[in-house]
Amino acid sequence: MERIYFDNAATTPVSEEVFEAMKPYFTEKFGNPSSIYKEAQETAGAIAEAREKVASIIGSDDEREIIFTSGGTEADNLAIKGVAMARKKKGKHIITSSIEHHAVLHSCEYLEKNLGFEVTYLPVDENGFVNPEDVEDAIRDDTILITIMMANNEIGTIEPVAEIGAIAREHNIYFHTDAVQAVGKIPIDVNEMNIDLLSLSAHKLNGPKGVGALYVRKGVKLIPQMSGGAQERKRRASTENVPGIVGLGKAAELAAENMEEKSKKMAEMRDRLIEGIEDNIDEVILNGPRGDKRLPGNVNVCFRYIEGESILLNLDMNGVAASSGSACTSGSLDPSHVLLAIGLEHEVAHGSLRLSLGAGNTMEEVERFLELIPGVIDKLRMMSPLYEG
Amino acid sequence: MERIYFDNAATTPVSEEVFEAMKPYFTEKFGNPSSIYKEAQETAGAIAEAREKVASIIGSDDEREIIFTSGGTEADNLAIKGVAMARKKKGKHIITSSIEHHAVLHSCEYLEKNLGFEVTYLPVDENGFVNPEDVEDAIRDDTILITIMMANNEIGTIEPVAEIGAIAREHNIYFHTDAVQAVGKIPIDVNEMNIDLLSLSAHKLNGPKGVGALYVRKGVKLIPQMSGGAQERKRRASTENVPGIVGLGKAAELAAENMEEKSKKMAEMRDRLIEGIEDNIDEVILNGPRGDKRLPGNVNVCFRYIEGESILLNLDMNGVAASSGSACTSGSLDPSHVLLAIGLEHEVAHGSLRLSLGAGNTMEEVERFLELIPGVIDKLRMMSPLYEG
Amino acid sequence: MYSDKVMDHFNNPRNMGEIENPDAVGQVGNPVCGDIMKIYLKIKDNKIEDIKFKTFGCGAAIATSSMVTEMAKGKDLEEALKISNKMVAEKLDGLPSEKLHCSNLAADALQDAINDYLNEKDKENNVSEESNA
Amino acid sequence: MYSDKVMDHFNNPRNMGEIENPDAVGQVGNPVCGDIMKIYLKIKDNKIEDIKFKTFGCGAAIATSSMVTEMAKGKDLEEALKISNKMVAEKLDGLPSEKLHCSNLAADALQDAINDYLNEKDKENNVSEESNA
Ligand SMILES: Cc1ncc(COP(=O)(O)O)c(C=O)c1O
Ligand SMILES: Cc1ncc(COP(=O)(O)O)c(C=O)c1O
Repeated sequence: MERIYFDNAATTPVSEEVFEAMKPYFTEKFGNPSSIYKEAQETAGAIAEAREKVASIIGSDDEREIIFTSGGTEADNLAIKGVAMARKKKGKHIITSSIEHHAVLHSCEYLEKNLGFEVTYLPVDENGFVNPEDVEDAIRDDTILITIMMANNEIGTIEPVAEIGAIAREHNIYFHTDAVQAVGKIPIDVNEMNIDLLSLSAHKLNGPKGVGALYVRKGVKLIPQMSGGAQERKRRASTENVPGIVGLGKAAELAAENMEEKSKKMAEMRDRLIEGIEDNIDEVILNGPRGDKRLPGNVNVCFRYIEGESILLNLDMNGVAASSGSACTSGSLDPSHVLLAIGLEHEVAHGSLRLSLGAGNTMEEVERFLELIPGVIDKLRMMSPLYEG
Repeated sequence: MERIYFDNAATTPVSEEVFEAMKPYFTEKFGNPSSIYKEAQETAGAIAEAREKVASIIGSDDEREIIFTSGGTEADNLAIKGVAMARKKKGKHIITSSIEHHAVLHSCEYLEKNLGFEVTYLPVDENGFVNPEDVEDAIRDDTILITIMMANNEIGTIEPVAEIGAIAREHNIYFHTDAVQAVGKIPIDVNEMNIDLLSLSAHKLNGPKGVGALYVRKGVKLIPQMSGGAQERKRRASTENVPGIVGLGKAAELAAENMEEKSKKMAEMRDRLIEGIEDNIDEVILNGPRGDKRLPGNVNVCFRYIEGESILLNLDMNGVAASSGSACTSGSLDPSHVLLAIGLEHEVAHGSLRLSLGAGNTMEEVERFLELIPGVIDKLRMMSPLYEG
Repeated sequence: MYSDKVMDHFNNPRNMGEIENPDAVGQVGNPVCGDIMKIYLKIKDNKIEDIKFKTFGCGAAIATSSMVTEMAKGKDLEEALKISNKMVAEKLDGLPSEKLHCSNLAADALQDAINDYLNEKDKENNVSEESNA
Repeated sequence: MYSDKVMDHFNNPRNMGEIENPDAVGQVGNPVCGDIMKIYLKIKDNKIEDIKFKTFGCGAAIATSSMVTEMAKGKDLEEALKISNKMVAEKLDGLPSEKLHCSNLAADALQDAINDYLNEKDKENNVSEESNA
């Protein structure tokens, strides 16, 4: 039986087309794009092309606004630390939410610990939404940056970034959004949404691991966090990862094609999964909102009385790859900070399961999954001292 | 006529074997190594194997001492900023040299500007050597880090790192060395040489661009510079660049095979190049030392009265890829800081040419180059108002 | 990540379930931490005649629970008390380092159950002594 | 990086060399910056009869030098004085942005040469006027 890969929010396979686009840049077209000879000019050209493609899928018409990085994490780090260091004379206060990815949260903590910044971590409601009014209320005279993610990686909540962007613009505060999970899934326009900085990562959209990008609106200053050579207009040093960048460009281009249609199909599978789980298993909690404000590929549920890692292991033995916000898989003692932030109790949060759909999934896989999940849950609940049956 | 690639210090092609090793990790074995299912375990295993290979070529027997990064630049940044931030309560003084790569120099400047550190930039002699006595003399009570490169990327000088390492150890100061140009070319043993931190980069040794590593001796503390997830034992966040890491591992393994023999062959080509240039062109200056203390693949000369970029353009038209420390190719108004540091006048430094040999070069190419270089130099000198003929 | 032995015990747990009218019950962990292990004992002539477990927790928690029941079954109480978490982990061909301290508590649950039994017996003895007095 | 036109002028520079006994010489730049352009003029009836250049510098410096000589040759001095660095760059189908300000100085060298000539003539005229007086 073919395995079912339902962990596309963790990473995705490189698509064949993307790999074909990257291939020449390993052994043949290998020149360092900073040099001036023929071998270099062909890679410099390839990077320029990729830059335009990436700019275009987020609505930027100036490819110089794109800085290539080593991934979503570096993009988040550069945006937050870079802006903070550049604006620290103006103020040392940052606003973010309590359900951001660790790349954002730990960048904020780094600024708190090493550079004396203050950070406000806004709460979210039971579906994971940040309230734009809370953002406005949190603004102080010394607020220099607001960073709120576009869509949450665990529970799929799509945040009201356009509204938050407008508030930020009105107060002359830079607005960064971590769009790693959103790019290629929902429409994005940095101008309409008043976004000043935006992070994305190639391996979440069938591009390669180890490459991402930060959009930086023209005129927004930041202190480079990778110090060294003059690459990326002196904003990000290090020899360019040419095949990676080419792969990101191609992946962006492909993701943009028929995005609406593809997302609609994914949403159908998502809704069927939710329905099938809720209909056949009792004491299930859906985490995150229903409908349009949920990422089309995201399902996140808690099964009471059992623990997430054991669900994952059982699913793996049954041929399904998925993930959980249980403490055991997060590498800490607490379960996911996102699940706790939406108000779940620890013991419930331990039993979470995230299914994230991707380009390769089919409705047949969804049905196959729905066949097997009740048995897995049942087996574990039979073992659980918390379950009364 | 086949082109001649003499810019292996800038970057190298990925070798076929390395590419073959990487290939399965794009479209097939693509799992996120942090997960627990089958798809993830195979990538986690591949990373573990690469880690051992990288540790082994620098003489470490504990693969946990290797942190994978996005390249040499990030390794330098993490070593310098990471140690500085971790030890800043002990002191805020760093010792380095004036001929380090910009990744080191600009990391030091970042600490000066943003965190109040003081940095001593040691001079070098006319061949680019740092004097270990100067290092010892520069040590203060608040010195927390010494960072001196193992081999210079422009002029090939191999620094006395073992002696510097011994001094650092004696004074209980951490010692970092940027070995990006040295790894795979000369023998390295982090234990014998008393090295606490060492940077390397895959694309300099026929591995892929966008991946590198930092060796961190067990017990050496550093503050992560890429804030986020728990990857790399919480020392470097971001989803691992699995194919890149596998490629680095393979490249390291291959570089270690018959290293001595390969380096000897390269040194023969190097010496023939130097001899051929000196014999056939007048008013030439060799930059960097002769013999064993020079990287086996490095040639760097200045041709008086002419400018480097125009040499490169002419060579390119003649089918040769090379580099220069001229201002025009460095992106700044001044020529290479390395050439100035060894005492060259600006006008001489502008006329530099670096030839750097790699695995693919042959003596036949060397001879072909020696045939054509005098004509190029002649042509440009005829145009020069500085040349008296 | 897990050894084959762990996966075997996780997948086919031995002695899973409850004992009706057990002679003793032991429990460690709490739901907040994500691990609860409950051990039920049937004891006869100072020997563990039957043993069952129920566990809420990760793969390591379930496998160690299963393993400890297998190790304890049929042993007399003194011997069973000597079973340590470390021994359980070794019998499973090891556990990932990050699991060694959080989910490796099954021996504690067993000890808790045995102590529960011995305390009860003590009390009974005390009661009989008292009535004898 | 460079346009085909730039590469053509770089590779086959027009009017490269010196003029013996020139009527005027102009020079801009200095070796510290890595660019020196020297322009030699032969002038007859207020027209640039012959023009040559010598240049120490990068590709852009050499190509602009070559181009400016081509543009100036045969022109009368007033016209030649109107040639700007910008016009030279445009005639070359543009230059990389980072080169626009450092290596695009050939028109300055030409103007320097023409002004040199005009100053000399002024002096001569003054001398003749003086001797006339
Ligand atoms: C929302 C979000 N931000 C940032 C990241 C980090 O991206 P990367 O792993 O490419 O560094 C991820 C994924 O891991 C993510 O889901
Ligand atoms: C000595 C030295 N250090 C650091 C680097 C930076 O490496 P990377 O381009 O992989 O970031 C290089 C090469 O560019 C180098 O030669």
